[in-house]
Amino acid sequence: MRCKTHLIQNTFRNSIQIVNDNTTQSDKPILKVRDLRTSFKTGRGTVTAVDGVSFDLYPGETLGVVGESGCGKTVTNKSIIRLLPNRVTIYDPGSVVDYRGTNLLGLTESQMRAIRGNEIGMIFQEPMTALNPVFTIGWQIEEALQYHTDLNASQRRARAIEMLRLVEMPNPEKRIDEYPHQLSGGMRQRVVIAIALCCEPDILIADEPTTALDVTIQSQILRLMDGLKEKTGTAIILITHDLGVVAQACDRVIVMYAGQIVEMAPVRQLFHNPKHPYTKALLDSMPKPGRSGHQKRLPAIEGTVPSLFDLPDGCRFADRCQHRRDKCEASLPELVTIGEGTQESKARCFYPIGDAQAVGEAS
Amino acid sequence: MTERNAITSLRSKFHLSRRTSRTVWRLPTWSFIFCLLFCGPMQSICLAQSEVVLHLPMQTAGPNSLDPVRGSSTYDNIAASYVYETLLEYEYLTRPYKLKPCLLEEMPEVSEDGKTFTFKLRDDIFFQDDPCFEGGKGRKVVTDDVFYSLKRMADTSNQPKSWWLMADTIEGFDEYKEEQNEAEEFDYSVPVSGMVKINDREFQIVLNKPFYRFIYTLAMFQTSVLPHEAVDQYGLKLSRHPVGTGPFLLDHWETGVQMVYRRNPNYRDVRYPSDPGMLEDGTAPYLGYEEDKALGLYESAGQRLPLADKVVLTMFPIPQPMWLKFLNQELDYSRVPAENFSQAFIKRKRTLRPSFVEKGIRVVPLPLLDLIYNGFNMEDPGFGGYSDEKKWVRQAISLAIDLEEVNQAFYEGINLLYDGPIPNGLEGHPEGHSAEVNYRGPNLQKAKALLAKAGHPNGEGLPKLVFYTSRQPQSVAMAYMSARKLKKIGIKMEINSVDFSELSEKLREKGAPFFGLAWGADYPDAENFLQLFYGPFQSPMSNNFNYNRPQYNQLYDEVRVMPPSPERTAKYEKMRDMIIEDVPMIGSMARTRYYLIHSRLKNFKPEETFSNWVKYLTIE
Amino acid sequence: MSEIANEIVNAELVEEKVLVRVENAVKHFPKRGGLFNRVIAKVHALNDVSFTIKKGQTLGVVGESGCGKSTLGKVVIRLHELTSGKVTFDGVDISTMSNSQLRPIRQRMQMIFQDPNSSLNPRMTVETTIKEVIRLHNVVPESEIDAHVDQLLQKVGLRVDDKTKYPHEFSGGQKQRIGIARALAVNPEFIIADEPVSALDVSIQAQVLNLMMDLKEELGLTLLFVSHDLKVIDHFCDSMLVMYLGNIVEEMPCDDIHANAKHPYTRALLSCNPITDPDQRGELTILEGEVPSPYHPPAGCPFVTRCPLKTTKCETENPPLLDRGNGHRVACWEVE
Amino acid sequence: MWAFVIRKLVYNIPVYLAIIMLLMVLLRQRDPVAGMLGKNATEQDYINKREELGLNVPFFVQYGKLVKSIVTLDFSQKVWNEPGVTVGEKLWTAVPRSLALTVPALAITTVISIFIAMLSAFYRGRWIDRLLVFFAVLGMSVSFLVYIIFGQYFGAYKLQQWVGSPVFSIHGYESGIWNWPFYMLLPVLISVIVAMGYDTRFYRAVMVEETQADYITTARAKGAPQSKVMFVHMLRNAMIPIVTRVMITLPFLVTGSILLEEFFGIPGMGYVLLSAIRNNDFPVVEGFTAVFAGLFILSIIATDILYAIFDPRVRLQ
Amino acid sequence: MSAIGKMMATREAQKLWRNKSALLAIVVIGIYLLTALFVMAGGITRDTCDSIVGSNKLPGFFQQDSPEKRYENATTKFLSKIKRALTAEDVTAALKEVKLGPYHAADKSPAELETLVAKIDTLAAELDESPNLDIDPSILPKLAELEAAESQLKAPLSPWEQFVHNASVCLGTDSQGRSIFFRGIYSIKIAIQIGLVTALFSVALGAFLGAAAGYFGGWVDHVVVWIYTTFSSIPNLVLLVVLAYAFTNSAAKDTLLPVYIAFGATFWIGTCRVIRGETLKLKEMEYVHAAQTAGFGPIHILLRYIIPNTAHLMLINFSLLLIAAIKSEVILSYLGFGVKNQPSWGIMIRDAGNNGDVVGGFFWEIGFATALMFVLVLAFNILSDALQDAFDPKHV
Repeated sequence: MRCKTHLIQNTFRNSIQIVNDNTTQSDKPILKVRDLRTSFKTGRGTVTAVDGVSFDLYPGETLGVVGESGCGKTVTNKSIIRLLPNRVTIYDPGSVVDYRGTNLLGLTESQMRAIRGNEIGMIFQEPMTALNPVFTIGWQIEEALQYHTDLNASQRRARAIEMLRLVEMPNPEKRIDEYPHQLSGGMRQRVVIAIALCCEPDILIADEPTTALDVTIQSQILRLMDGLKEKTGTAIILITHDLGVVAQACDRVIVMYAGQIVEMAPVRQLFHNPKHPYTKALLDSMPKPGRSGHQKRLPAIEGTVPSLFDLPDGCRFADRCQHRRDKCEASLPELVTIGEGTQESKARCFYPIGDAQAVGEAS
Repeated sequence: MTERNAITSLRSKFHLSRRTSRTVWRLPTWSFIFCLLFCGPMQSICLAQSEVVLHLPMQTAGPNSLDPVRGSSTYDNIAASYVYETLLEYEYLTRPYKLKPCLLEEMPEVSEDGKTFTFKLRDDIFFQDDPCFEGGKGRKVVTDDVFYSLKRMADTSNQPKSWWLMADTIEGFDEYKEEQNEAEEFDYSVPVSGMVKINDREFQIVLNKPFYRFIYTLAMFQTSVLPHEAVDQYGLKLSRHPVGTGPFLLDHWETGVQMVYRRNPNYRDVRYPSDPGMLEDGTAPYLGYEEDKALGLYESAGQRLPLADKVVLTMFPIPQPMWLKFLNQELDYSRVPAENFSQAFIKRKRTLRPSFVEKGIRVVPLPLLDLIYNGFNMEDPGFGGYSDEKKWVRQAISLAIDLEEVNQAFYEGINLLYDGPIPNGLEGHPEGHSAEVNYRGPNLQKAKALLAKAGHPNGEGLPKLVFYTSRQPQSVAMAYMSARKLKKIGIKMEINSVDFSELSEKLREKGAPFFGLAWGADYPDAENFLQLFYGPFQSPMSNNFNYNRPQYNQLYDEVRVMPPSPERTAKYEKMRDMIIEDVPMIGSMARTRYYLIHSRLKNFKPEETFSNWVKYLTIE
Repeated sequence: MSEIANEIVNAELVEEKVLVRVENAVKHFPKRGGLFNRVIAKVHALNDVSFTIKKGQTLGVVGESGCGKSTLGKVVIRLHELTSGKVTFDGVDISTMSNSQLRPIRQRMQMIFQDPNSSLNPRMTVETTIKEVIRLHNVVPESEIDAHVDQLLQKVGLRVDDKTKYPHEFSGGQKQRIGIARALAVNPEFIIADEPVSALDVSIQAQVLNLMMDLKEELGLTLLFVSHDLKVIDHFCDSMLVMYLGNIVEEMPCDDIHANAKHPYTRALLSCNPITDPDQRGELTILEGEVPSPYHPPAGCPFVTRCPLKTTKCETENPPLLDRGNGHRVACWEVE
Repeated sequence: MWAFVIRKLVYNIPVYLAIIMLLMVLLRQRDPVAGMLGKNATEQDYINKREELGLNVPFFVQYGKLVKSIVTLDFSQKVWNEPGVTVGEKLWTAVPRSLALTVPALAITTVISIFIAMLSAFYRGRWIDRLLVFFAVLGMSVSFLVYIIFGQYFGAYKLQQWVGSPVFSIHGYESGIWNWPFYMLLPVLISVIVAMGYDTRFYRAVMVEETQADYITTARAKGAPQSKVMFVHMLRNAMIPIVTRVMITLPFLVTGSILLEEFFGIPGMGYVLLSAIRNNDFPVVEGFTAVFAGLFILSIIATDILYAIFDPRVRLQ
Repeated sequence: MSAIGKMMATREAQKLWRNKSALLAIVVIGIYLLTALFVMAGGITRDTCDSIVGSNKLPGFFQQDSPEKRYENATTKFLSKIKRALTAEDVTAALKEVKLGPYHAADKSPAELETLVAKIDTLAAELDESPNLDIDPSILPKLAELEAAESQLKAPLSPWEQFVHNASVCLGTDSQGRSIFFRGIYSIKIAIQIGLVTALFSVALGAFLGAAAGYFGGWVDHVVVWIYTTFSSIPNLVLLVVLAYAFTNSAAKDTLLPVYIAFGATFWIGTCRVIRGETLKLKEMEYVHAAQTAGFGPIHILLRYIIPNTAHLMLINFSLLLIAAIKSEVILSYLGFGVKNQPSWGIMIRDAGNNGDVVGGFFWEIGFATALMFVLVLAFNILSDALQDAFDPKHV
């Protein structure tokens, strides 16, 4: 079994290769999100959970979305696939989610249904509850096929078995007739992935797919997703709060804070050269392996995330930022491109780390 | 481009082709399907009009037992009288009541001393066809059947409710009862000295004394004649499976809901009474003849009975459905409950409201031989007793209670108030309904004065007056009304509303100091009311008051063997006044029943002292 | 010379003083069924577990969900009764004590819980929550209670004004601080922290870890720190227990776990833990398969179903936890 | 499964015995004999009657007798107030009539309520949901008795006057399937209206809970149309509480509805039972309660079994 | 109760306060409570409810009485009392006792009264000629004259008495001539009393047993489950009626105690079940573990940690049971085992139903009782809905 390690290493390398190819060939993005602004009607008034998010997703890449709970990462992605409760959700009229030239926000519910599961698949955080407990997993996979393909019953079953095999479910012919509760968490997550992928979507949105799993299972699932991306060419949006997962699995990363993107960068750049103080602080506050920091205080970010009901006028990170200056509290910085060449990154900061001086003085 | 190839390959493998958006079943479409569920088949009832069917109500959940010996309530009486017959019956239309032979050829011959009665049965009387008989054919009624039926009243295993009718009446019967009940098996074949069989059709009954009321007893449903075959065959089930000689057969009985009777095809030739015509001296042959004639009660004269082919008797424990069914023409008549009186009547004239008249509804009033009273237990240490003081206390209570108010509040003022125990229409009823000396309230001054005289000014020193009454909301409300009056003279009254069974228990134990009850006439003779106060009839027999005054008992012993005469009436009045003076009971009220009938119902002259008149009814 | 030696011995004695000793702890959760509701199966939550915690030491317990690490903590503080075995606290056997006997001991050992949202009684203010505990154990005289509470709150970094608030008015990190304050209110010597930071966001996690670190230093606490996150254990603890399916598979000091970890499971855990460096990605040991059901653990080594080193011996015999010196114990046939 | 059933049955034996005991003790607070004999009975009659009714023996002997007759399924005791009728006959005639009333009522109520509840849950928070919930609450706020009184007056009497021919019977009962709508539909509709409020609210709460479940999101993410989400995913899961509720209601079906039966003249069990209690007819009350309690316990067990059928997660132990 | 007080400060409570219909419901319930207090303080006594204020069944404002009715009113009730008093031995004393509703005999000499009575009798006799006054408009002046004479028999009412009298007949009277309005209002007290006592008792008992069963488990749990299974396996109707019967001969029979016991014995089961389930959940909450590790005894934990946290369920159950009690009272009263000796909505509805008032087109008694009950029950229904919304996050 140890030989697998080598194989995986290769896989990762390849995927990075592809991303690089895409970006250099300036392949057209498969999904363009522009100025996405999603609000909710609540008992205490309207609250804007996602505020002006824009990004592109290219075929075959894994885009990481990272941030703390409540920062808007899940809402962003549920907005894309329009799974938020209609009654309380307001999409800003200016928002655009452009999928292959169609604005998803403008589609009717039935048109959207043809997209969901078919063009865009989704994986959820809790494999324990994401599957319907009263149907067999085979039924649940076949159901998706039934909506989006013309396969007959036996073909659907064959396809479902095939999918289970694809997600490395042992003994799929037997397992297909089992109920979710008969499977372990990791196995259930595989089933959820199989459902998401059975119609071969162009985009796979994975919302914290490994948070509820143990580390040894987490690595299995991450490896599996990467392998599948390899085979199907699906673009993945990977939502997580775990920077370790991001480092392991993503090509590009979006860091969100209080409903906004604060930094967007290729993964290496983000980890080695974070521009936004929040990103930097987040990286620093992780316990590091090795003896250097053992039993020392961690450089924690003091304070708490501002409430979405009561956002500051200026930079939303300002009151926790060690580098804040007067300007930060006065006005909200834009998400601007910082850096050079292919290592291009964007940050929402007046004084980005590294060339903070320069920007700061220029202004 | 590699990833695109991968997709194509998979797709070709599984013939994947993307569907265009599907048409969806919208939710509202389901609602139609569910709505369809409601469209069940509706049908209307069609009544076969070829036969005459009477639809009559009964204001109760229904009779318990149709066995003449076991039954006790009025409702048992009514339901049994369709099927069973007695030796004598009352003439349907004649008033005052007049007995006539029913199973008998002629009225019994009474010997000089009034103790021996000689009977002769009709020759054409057969029991109803029933499987209990050989070949299922009803056999002829013979003397032994009469004796057998009477003897059943003595058999305690039958739990007879009416032994008091026979107690100390027929020669040797009491001894017979005692002997047979102590024996291992009750032997019906053992003769009773007072029951003398002459032949199969003729027999004599010898009494201990010339009890005048005996003749009435023979018209009461408890003495109905039934065959021993039915008892042998059905045992306890006889209660639900009557086999008699009457005009109707019980077709089926849905407990608590309905009883259906059919004409007895073998019923002997009995005819509707013929018009007697005005007497030669120009007077009516009986009270109310002109009215009967005008109402067309003689239109069916001479027709063979019963006039109806089928009778549907429906039970109504609650009034609303009965009212609705009556208004809806589904019932032929209905009693008007007192509470509803003013809805149906112009009170001033006691005539129906125009809205009812328009529907062709007619009203038939029936004053009842009723005694509604509140009784004292004369053996109660608190309020019983015969000393003057105790008497004054009771008189004071009587004076405090305002019966007129009760009458107005609960009976729309239609009840008749009178003094003493003898209702209107019987000998001994006080003239103008009011005795010369009486303690009818309200007269609080006098009441207070009497209380003070008795040594209890403002009720001091008197225990709580514990009153037992029925659970019926109306009775309870009445009790509270009286309690408020009594409070004014300082007497506290505690009210216990109990079921009739509990009340019976209390009375049997002599445990109810004060209680609300009513007595309806079994036969039209004041003796039936006066016996309620006869000492030897104390609880557990009919004397609930446990009233026991030697003079009274002596008078009663005298009157019960007297035929109607002015002397007897005088004695009745004397007894009445004793009761009024001693106040073992506070009263009295008699109800008037108002029957509403639809115009289609013919020959309707209701009666509650006897109940076998359904055979005369018919509809157009 | 002798003096020095003496001093060393003394120092060692002090240092080596064992506060908590767990011997052969076994905990089974029964599963009932059948005609007469008899026990038909058992979850082997703890399977013959023995270890000691020395005074002043911080012992980490790491393992995957369901491995019995939380049960271990709860057994030590008597939230669960042991099926067999013994727990000694400061030389006293507490595993058979009655509740009232236990009360003085409970003052000396406290617990910090995982979920800040459920670890505080929603119907009690912060003040009541803390005061109640202080009163129960008569930690300070009644007159000083208020001051004591204020002091505690300040110590865990909360505003004193907030003490009349209800738990829902606080954020997750603050709630965890309240939980810590409650545990500290009775001046305990020993604290069991059951995944105290795993429910918190990354930025908050660091705050709470720092706080616990400060308090540990300041109050000289002994800690049993339970977590599924090896990084946190590595960062925070002196030594650690690695548990798998109710068994301790390895115990070692945290000095350099990367170099010293011997057991294949520990090694797998180490490599599975995503490293926050995209350059190091992919150097993972992927463990195949799933954790076996705790109802039916494998006959031999519990790890046998997933172990890359397994031999036939592993399938039949459970390897003993052998001391490899320097406080390092490993349970594996294949490790020398 | 059989082990489960047997264990449950064994477990419920003490419950069953306690039910019988409790009932007998409560009933024997009253003396039935006096009422039956009437006031003219003698002391000897009284003793005879007690003997005949089996009340003269010590309580535990009576208890043992009753338990024995229940265990041997012997319902041949005599009804006290209706000579010659056995308890068994009484129950077997009355219960089917009650069932003819209660079973359709339950079925209609359940189907309509589930439908309305789904509609309501689907439009949760919108005016249609609020309206439906409001009507449910409105319906629940009026007394059953008022419904019956007015239902009979308007539904049977007035309707008949307006239509000109009988639509519903005012009062009365006849057996036979074709007579059912005429005699029973109105009472059934009344009880549906009464029960619908409760059921709708309950089912709505169930549905709302289900709509928030994660697997609903998964299904929607699959592209499942709303109808499939509601009628396949949601309903199947909601079946568990629905089945529980319906099963719990089942034993009560045999008790019938005393008010409806009395007003509409349906000779069902409720009617029989109430008059039996009023008349101290112990054998009827005891026999019926024994049957009811048995059904109740069986329905609890059946609920568990159905639970396991509808929910694959549940294993009968 | 302090737990409830504290709960009111929570987020859930704020959610409740924001719910406008719930606020309205609370206001309505408040009004009912105040009315009940007013009645309890003696504002309306039992005697007021039982006293006969007239035979006029229709409410005063509803329509003018028909001439027949007017004739009846003028010639029966009061007149007959006066007539009887005039024939008494001590006329003046008897006259003093004459009372009908608020009316007393006028302060006139017996001779004057006798003249008046004679006048009325003549007028009445003249009117009596007519077969139906309702369809004969020519009699109206004479009728007015009759009424005028009759009113002279009565002592004039003080403004307050007049007001009370108007109030008492404003919704008409029942079949016994008692004020529907006062009876209905008085019944609020009874309903609230029955509802509160029953619900409080059932919730307290159910919560205590449920919490104990859930928390201690083991044999305690078995016993509690055994008891409630036993109680719930007896048909509710049988249990209610048999329990109510058990009081027939006791001193408590005229009080509300039998009703309380009958309801209490059957109502606690649901609460017990719910609280037991919740306790099983709460028992595994970390704060309960925290309390255990702190060394608190089981009773302390039960009282401070478990039961307060089921307060929302208790509150919801309380309001549901209150509704159930008020509604069941009607059924029990209908069966004759409910409230005795004082008015209640159940009795009013039953009387109207039994008396065939509805058939006679007389909807006032049943209508008023139903309306009062409806509003209260509706308010509680809305409130319990709102409570459920507020406290059960899943319920939304």
